[in-house]
Amino acid sequence: MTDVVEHDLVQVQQEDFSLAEHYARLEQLAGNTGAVVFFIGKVRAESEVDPVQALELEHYPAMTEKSLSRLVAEARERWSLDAITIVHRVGKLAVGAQIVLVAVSSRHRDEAFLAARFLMDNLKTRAPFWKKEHRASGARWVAAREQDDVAAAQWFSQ
Amino acid sequence: MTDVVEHDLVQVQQEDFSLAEHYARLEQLAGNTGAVVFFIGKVRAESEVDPVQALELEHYPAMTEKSLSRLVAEARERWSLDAITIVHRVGKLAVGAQIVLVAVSSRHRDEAFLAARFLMDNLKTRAPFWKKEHRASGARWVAAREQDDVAAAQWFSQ
Amino acid sequence: MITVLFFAQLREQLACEEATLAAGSVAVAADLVPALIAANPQWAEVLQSRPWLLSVNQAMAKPVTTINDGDEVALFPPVTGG
Amino acid sequence: MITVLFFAQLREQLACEEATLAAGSVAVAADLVPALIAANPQWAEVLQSRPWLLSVNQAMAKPVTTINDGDEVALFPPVTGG
Repeated sequence: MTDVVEHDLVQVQQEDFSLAEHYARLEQLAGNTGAVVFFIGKVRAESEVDPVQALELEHYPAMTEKSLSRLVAEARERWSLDAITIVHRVGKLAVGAQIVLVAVSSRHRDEAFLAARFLMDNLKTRAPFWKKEHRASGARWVAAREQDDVAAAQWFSQ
Repeated sequence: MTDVVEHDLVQVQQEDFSLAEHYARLEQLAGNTGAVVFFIGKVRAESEVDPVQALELEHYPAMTEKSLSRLVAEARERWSLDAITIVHRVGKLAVGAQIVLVAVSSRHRDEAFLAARFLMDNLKTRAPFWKKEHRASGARWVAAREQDDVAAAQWFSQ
Repeated sequence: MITVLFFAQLREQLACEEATLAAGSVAVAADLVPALIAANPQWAEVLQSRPWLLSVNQAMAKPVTTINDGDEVALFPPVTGG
Repeated sequence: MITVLFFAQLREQLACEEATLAAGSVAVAADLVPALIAANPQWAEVLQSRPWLLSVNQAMAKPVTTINDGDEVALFPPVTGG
């Protein structure tokens, strides 16, 4: 648990997280908040034939919170935001389980939507997490999606 | 309460709503959902001098759910989505109160982010709600923001 | 008969929630404000003070949208929900 | 001494989580893979099979990033979190 600035929270944990609890945290911090955007990423079965049974999430502990805190700082440089939350789980997760939560509150909706999208796009390409899928047919590491690189790069092309 | 398609929910109500309950509804419907985006709009005080004390939301009941259901149908034409929720409150709301919830679940994050943004941008310009601010100095109807028209128009300019 | 509803500041400024117009007094949406003013001259100033949005049977209308006997029409300022 | 960490499929393919290199055997990030292969020839095939990402002291590095004695370096495949 790292308090990036007073109103920000970055957490990497095995345990599940509660959307309601993280919303309550933002509510307490609300200054003149008019907009809150949440993103939740979940484990997909992917296919009916040989579905994913579990996802294993490895990370680089010494680097993970540093990377996420850097993303939070970059978002704060770009937009005027009230509070930011990033929670990312590691370890073995079942299909349907929550993986990641990103929450941003701000005065108007534009900032909250853009910052949440920025954080997710960059988390996917710059934070040291790796996914391994377990299926009946065996286990394999998930390949990085080229689309994710494109999505992240567009934030820096202007 | 209108079920737009089996997985969609459009509600206009005076009562408050629970983010956790609406998330639970989406969880039950999750097919191969990998991404959930929530937007919550709240009543802002706006300024420290003569702050907003309450917001009164008027609507055109016979038209409201029709308009929102049309937006849901348009979002479904544009993106492949798992489930959509729109809840909008009417009546007198205190500062800090929740006004609107939009939730979208989908396979990948791109669709969920875009659809949530589309629904909010168009709700702000095409659904028959009007806000009246109550302050110590008196009451006044909120003027439409030109930015909202621009945000909504960009969805139709391509 | 055509039912005309007013909302928000327009409702307050006219001090009226609902009015009616005789069938045939309007053919398309663009006829509505002139017909309302003809029937209620005291509304002229408010109705001409700015452009109002208009719906016919609970759908946003354009100036050329047809209005038929029995339709529900509404006039209101730009919306500000969300 | 420089600590080198491996993650994900690279960790599995090398069957190694952590290795060390003598101080002075690398000057910049681009030297790391050649130095690892020189010290562990059996790793050549895996280390050369594709480009790996590299961090120095827990920050993403470029080929020109300096590596000093005592640094913690890591090699890993493109990240796939979120």
